[in-house]
Amino acid sequence: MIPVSLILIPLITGLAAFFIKEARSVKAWALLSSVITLAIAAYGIFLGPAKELAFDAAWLPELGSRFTLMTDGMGKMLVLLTVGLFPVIFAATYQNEYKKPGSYYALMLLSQAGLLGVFLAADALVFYFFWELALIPVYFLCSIWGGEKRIAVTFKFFIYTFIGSLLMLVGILFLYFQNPEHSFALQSFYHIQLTAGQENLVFWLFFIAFAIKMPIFPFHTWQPDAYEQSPTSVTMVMSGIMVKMGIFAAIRWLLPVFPHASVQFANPIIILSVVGMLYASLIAIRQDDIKRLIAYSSIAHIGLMSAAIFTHNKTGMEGVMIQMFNHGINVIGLWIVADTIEQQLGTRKFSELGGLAQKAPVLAILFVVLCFANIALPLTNAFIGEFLMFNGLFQYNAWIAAAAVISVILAAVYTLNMVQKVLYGNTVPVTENAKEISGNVKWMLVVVVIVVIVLGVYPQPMIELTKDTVNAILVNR
Amino acid sequence: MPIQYYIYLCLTLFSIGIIGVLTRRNAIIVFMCIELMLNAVNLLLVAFSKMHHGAALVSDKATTVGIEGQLFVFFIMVVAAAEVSVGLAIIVMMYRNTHSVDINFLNRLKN
Amino acid sequence: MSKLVYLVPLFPLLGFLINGLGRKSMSKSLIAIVGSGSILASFIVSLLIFFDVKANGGTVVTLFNFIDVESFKIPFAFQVDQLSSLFLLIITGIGFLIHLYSSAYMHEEEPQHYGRYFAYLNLFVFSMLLLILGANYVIMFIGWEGVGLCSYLLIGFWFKNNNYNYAARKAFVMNRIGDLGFLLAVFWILLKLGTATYGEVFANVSKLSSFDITAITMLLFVGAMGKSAQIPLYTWLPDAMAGPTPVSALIHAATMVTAGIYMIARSNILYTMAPATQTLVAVIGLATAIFAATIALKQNDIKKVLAYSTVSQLGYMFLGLGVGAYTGAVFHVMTHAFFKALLFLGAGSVIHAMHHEQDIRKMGGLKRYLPITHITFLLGCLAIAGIPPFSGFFSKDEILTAAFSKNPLYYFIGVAGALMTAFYMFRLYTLTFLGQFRGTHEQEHHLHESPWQMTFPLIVLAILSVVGGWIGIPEVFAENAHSLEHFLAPVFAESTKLAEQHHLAASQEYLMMGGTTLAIIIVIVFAVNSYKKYQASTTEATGVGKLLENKWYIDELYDAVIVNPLNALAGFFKNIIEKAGIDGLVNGVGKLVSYGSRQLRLVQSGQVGNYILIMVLAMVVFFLVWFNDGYIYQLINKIF
Amino acid sequence: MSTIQILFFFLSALAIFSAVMVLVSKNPVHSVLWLIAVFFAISGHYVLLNAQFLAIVNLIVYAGAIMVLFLFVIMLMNLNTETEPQKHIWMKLAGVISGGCFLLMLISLVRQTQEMVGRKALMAEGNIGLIKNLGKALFGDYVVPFEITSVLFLSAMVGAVVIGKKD
Amino acid sequence: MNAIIVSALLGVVMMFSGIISKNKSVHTVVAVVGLLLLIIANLLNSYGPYVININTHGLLSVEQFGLFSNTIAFTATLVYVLLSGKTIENTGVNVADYYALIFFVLCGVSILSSFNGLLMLFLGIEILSIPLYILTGADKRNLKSNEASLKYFLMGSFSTGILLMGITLIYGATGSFTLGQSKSIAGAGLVVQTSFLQIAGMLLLFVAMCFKVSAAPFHFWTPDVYDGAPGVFTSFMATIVKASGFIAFIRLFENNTSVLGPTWKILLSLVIVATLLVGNITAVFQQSVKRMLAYSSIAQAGFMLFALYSANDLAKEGILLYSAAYSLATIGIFAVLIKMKDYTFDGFNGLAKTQPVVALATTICLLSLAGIPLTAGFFAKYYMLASVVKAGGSIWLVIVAVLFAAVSVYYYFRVIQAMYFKNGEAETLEITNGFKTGLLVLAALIVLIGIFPTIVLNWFYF
Repeated sequence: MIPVSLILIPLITGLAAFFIKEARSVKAWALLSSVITLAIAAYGIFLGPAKELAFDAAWLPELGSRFTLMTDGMGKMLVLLTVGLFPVIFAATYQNEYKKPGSYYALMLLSQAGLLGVFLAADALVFYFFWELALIPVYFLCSIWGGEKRIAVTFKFFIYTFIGSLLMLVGILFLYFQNPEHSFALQSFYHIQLTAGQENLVFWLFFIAFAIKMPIFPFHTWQPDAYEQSPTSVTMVMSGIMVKMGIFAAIRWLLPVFPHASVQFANPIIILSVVGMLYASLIAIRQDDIKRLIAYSSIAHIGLMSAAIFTHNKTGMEGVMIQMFNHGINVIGLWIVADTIEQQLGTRKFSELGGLAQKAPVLAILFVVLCFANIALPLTNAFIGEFLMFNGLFQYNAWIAAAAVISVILAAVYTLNMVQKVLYGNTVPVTENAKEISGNVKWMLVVVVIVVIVLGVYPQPMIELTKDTVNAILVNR
Repeated sequence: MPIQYYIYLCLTLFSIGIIGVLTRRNAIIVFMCIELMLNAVNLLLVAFSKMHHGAALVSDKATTVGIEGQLFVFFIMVVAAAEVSVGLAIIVMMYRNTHSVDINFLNRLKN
Repeated sequence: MSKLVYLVPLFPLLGFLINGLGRKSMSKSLIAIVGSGSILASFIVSLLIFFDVKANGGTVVTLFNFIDVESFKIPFAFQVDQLSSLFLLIITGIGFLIHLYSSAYMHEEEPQHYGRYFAYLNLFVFSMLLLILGANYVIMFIGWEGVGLCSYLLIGFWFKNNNYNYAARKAFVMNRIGDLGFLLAVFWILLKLGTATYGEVFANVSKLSSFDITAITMLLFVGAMGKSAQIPLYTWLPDAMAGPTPVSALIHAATMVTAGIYMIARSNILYTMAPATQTLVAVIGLATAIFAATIALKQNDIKKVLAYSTVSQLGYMFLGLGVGAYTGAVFHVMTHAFFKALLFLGAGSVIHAMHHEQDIRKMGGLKRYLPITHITFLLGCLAIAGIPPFSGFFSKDEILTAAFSKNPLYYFIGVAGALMTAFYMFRLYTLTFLGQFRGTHEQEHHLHESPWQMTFPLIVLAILSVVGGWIGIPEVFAENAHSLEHFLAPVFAESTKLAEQHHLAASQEYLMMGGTTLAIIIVIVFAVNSYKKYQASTTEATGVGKLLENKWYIDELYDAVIVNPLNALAGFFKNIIEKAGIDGLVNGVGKLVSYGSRQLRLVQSGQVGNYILIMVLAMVVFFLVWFNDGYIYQLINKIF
Repeated sequence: MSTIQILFFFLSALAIFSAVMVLVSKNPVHSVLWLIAVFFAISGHYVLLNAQFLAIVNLIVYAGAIMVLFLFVIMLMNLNTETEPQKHIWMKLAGVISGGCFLLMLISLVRQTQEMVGRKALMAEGNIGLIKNLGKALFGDYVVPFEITSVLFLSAMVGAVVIGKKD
Repeated sequence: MNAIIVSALLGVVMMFSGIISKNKSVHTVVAVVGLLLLIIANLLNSYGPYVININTHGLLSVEQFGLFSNTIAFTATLVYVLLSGKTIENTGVNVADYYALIFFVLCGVSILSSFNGLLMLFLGIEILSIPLYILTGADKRNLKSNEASLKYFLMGSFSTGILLMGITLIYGATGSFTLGQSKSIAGAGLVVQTSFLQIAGMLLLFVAMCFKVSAAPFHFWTPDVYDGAPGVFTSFMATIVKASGFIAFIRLFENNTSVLGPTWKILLSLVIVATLLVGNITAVFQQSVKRMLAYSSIAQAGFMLFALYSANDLAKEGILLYSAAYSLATIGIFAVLIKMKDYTFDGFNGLAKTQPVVALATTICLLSLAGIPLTAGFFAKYYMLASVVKAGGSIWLVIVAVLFAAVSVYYYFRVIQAMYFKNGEAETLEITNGFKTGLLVLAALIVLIGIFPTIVLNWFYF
């Protein structure tokens, strides 16, 4: 029952939130709901009996689709990420004021439900449903509460991803009719025998969907605009969690179902991803906007992950697993900082900022730590993931790995550039009377930073958590 | 009489009807051309019915094979009559409002 | 005792946390006590460990499982052996002195920055200790990057000044470049051996093909280049002088920059088995030594001179490593740590007295005002110049001797470098302490000797740099006098087995020592005389002089060849490829659709005639399709 | 060449000629009259095919009722050559050509149908065209459609009222 | 059989109620009651034994598929009348007559859902069309309405001509008015191969049907007529009529495409792609929501044609589901549209502020049309695609279709954007609470079908 409740609680509370008019109560409501979800998830994953973590019920028997939910290691981890980050997001943006707060938080909770569904679904049709369900609320969130160019940008983002998911739907249908068991169940998909031609075709149908979602070069252009335009708490959801949908899906639905194709096309995809890393990193060097910079840097990180996925070796895969979680944590931290700066000073441009370290040392310190996590400094969580991923990539092909590693230098360049422009130097008019962060923001950042460090020093639990998935993906077929 | 002749004749009439629809702008004339097409069809139907009837007669003297064709013609005429009443009503209505029966005269709806 | 090794990094870590979190609330003196005390504590522990090791060998202490995946496992373990314990002493010892020194030097900082400073410094010591103690390359890498981080933080300590920030960034990025080499090497090792733990790696080194070894060592050396400021990655070190002087002393002279030497010494067996790399190391080292020395000749910033001399000394160490004189290299690391720290601190004391004036052309005749500083500084100069029996002489001599036996050319170039060293050091000394004071009057008015916290380390270091060399007295003077070699023997045992044994005739060695010493003395005298009467001249230097003053225009070269093109490329990507190219394509599809829409709706002409016309034509087409279906099939089969 | 054939060709020629005249005559009234001529020709064909009932109905319903209705309307609007709108010449050409293509298509198709070769339409005999048989069939097998056409007429009636009634 | 008779009678009843009572709302009430009767009668026909049995001599064949399509059509009409009854009353004076015509149309619908043989098809189409010509022109003073009805009438009767020529040729070839048999050839004892006459006839038939369901390139009447006709009747035409057109189309061709051989698929896929292209692409640039919906109905037709392309059981279920989903959603949107003062996109600006409930319902309808999951529209499209994939082969056609579906999102969401994201004061006619409730129920129904499509299918089908 636990997975169901994980989906239902945000869903119901979200729908209820539509009718709460008063801002403070709805914030409290959303926070409460997310905390409850977190509690349940934590219980289910760490304490509860294992059988509680699976759920199966008839949904559309005629269509051969059952409402099946399951949690393997990866699923657990991403569920933890989702349920863990939402309270952080809510708390960190607690003082932000939105028009129509009821609808805002309602949609946020709905998107949480969708995300959890995606990570739990073990049935292709259910998966597709949640895949879309996670998208729609975000579309509305960005379009209503976003920046001035929001409508066009969000619309591009929506149609872009929608095309992807439709192609995926075609792929799913195709698989379904190739499936001797005439079912959408994930497990049965693993046993489908396809001819080479079919496999390649459907592989690409799926891959494009996921590539757009991740996004990897050259499908990424929706992302920076979307991140820039949408309200930060939504950006947090998008870059912290939604982006992981693509990677998660690639691991769960792409590799095992298309074993041959995913090996056959590994090379072009990996090269594409690596090119994307370098490309994004280079572009990030020239950014002048905190949000855009983070966006591009996260494109680079994602590129590494997608490359690591297709190395088909355990090291890389472990890295991806861990990095999915860690990247979520780090980028959320960065967004919180970006948000506080924007909320307080009303700008995100480096060129207009500076000397913040004098005014807000605590913010500065936390920000610096997060930035170094962003460039994968050892003893921060990101290092573990990237170390493993680069390692896997190296096992796959030393030269590609060498090329990819260059992005680490570039990462240092642009991240430190940001740090310097924003925090150091002398204060400028904008930052003259900047105030130190306080209360919820501070504590949320502290929490994030602590997680960053702890996971950086002692990552083994994460590795243990996801080991089973890695073996399942790479050993079976 | 070889059936081809009828087929050619009717197809010709039919196509003349089509050409009329394509070349005239007077709604009434266009409508008349459509009626012409219908008549071509009627004639062809009758011809075919007689053809089938002839084929059937060989084996069975009392056969009524082919009668359905002529009944169909009957129904076509019925429908045509109904259509005409409605059609002319519409044309008249338009004429009332615009004092024109030009099918291109009213051109508010496009793109 | 060795079991307690984790205490060594623990104390600095605690110090870091306490100072970092409590920097607002704690008083300066408390901060200083915590900061220095923690290092002192770990120094004491290190001492105990040192003797423990000396008595009954090294060991490996595993704390917990850091990374454990199918393909390999990396424990969080500490390697306690002769080499690391020696470095522990150097780091904690000198670290403590410099902390002490800093407590006075940084005194005018306001408390929170004061606290921040000590926090950084402790963090640095912590990471340096990790680097030294790590029992496998990954842990070493953690420290490796950690010290980079700390140097970044400390160089940019006065973050209001953007030039300092740029220097910090440069340092970090250049280190990163090196680190990549290191990282790739680690991957390579993991790939081939499935482990990064020293013991296992060195045990199975025979499993590696010579190509692998060469590649690995080369990559590791790239790491060393970055960290230890060798050509071509040295330019960050002089800029790093932006940081507070004690920092320069600790990080950019005594400890961090020697990490590269430590790492190579640690993996000596690999290098011994990769002669090609060894040659490269030697050549690079030598080149750096001589090159940096030439630049140092014409620098006027007291710290810059020392910085370049550091680079060149590091070059010597790499020369030593390259020619297989691992002990010599480590020996020189130690002595260099003593006298270079001393020199920097002395410089710091001078700068302190001169109110942050660093240009030696505006100094002079300071020996009247700063007696202790003057004496200690002089000793330092003698040590670095390599006058017997000062420490520098022994270490440098050992390296040069080894170089000679490898290839005489190395030796002579090395000696030339040594002469230059002597020259610029005494140029520095003379311009600073002898002659007339050339500064402003109120500067002169304020000149004063530094407080005891600053002078005490000077004295200690001076003593060390005098006697420090005596633990490595060459065999020619006395049998088994080279106690360091014996101490370190177990670490380099494998290499020494492999390396061909060569012994110079005692007479030749004496000759060489005598010759060099004589030459050096002559150079010193020349330098002192030529600069005693120095007056600040406004004449622009020309030719080689100009070239040297501008450091061979290396920075400009790098900007022109690497930095600017990269920026241009990034700009091109950002503005052209991204906007016009990819995004243009994506939006182009949208535009295409709306354009098609605008055109297609014109077909809807609103005229019945046209509609029916199109319908008729469509029917015609249908019939055509029908009667030509054969061809259409072929077509479709061609397409799908 | 039997009389039937002569009659056939004569009627065919008449029908086609008058049909063409329907198109080309400028004055709508003339077109109507020509169309009536076409209907007469067709009725002639019916007679040849021994479908008297249809021949009569054709004359009564079409030539009689419908065409007169047309005529009334035209008179009522007093449309004449002057008020007659003309299409652009190119449009006309396009119309003619495409119509011609359509005709060609169908004819070429008919020429390819072997099974029609040698089939004949039974002339002047066979009694299915007689009112008696048709009536039997109509109120026997075909009573349902016959009833249903009443719905058609109802709707047409209502429609004519709705459209025609002044309000 | 029930449906045909009852609907015809109800038409007459409406005429009389028009004579008896001058109170407009009475007519609406009568119509609603009548529709309920109709539905019941039809359900009795599908489940119960209570059937008016008439020997149709094989001219009609009443089978489940047709009956279910009837039920859907009647139910949709009921919803339509309930939502838009007021507007019908305000359209003109002869309200009763409008209802009468609507019932006659429904009679045609039920004929088309049960015809057997081309004669009844022809009659059914005519009974379906002639009232529509009139409804299109119902707004007599409005020139647009005039123009629309004239165009519709001329082109409609032209297509009738084509249809009849097709029928005739088939008759000539086979000697019967039923499809799918080559009697004459077999009788003549020649090599059994389809007669060219029959092929030509079926092609012409196909063209005529394409015209009725407004498939490109025979769609041209659709935008103009839908745009010109009074909004209420557009809604009716675009949904119930079109759906029944498809039912007829499928019943006509499902078993007879073998005669046409493989070229059939090529032709059909050409038509499908053309339809999708024209419908979606042209809709993108429209300024008036009404006209956009007209084009979108063409696009939807493109999707429904898939049912024809892959004539399998999945397709038949699908077309039922599709017509249900599509009709409901379109009726909902039109119901809102005709309440707007301004039919352009800007007319919807800020509707979410002035009328949140209406905006919500409209959004759900639009999402359904766009085929977003959790709405009925998704499963409608799903079934169509699935049927094609199941039929095998042409996966490329499916890919093209989904790409166009993505395009369709563009113009559907323009309305949503206008309602929610643009600022403005959307002006509406007075909106009663009853109307709102109706819309909400409709939306709820759409979502329900979106989650459990099998409910509908189980009720209606198996």
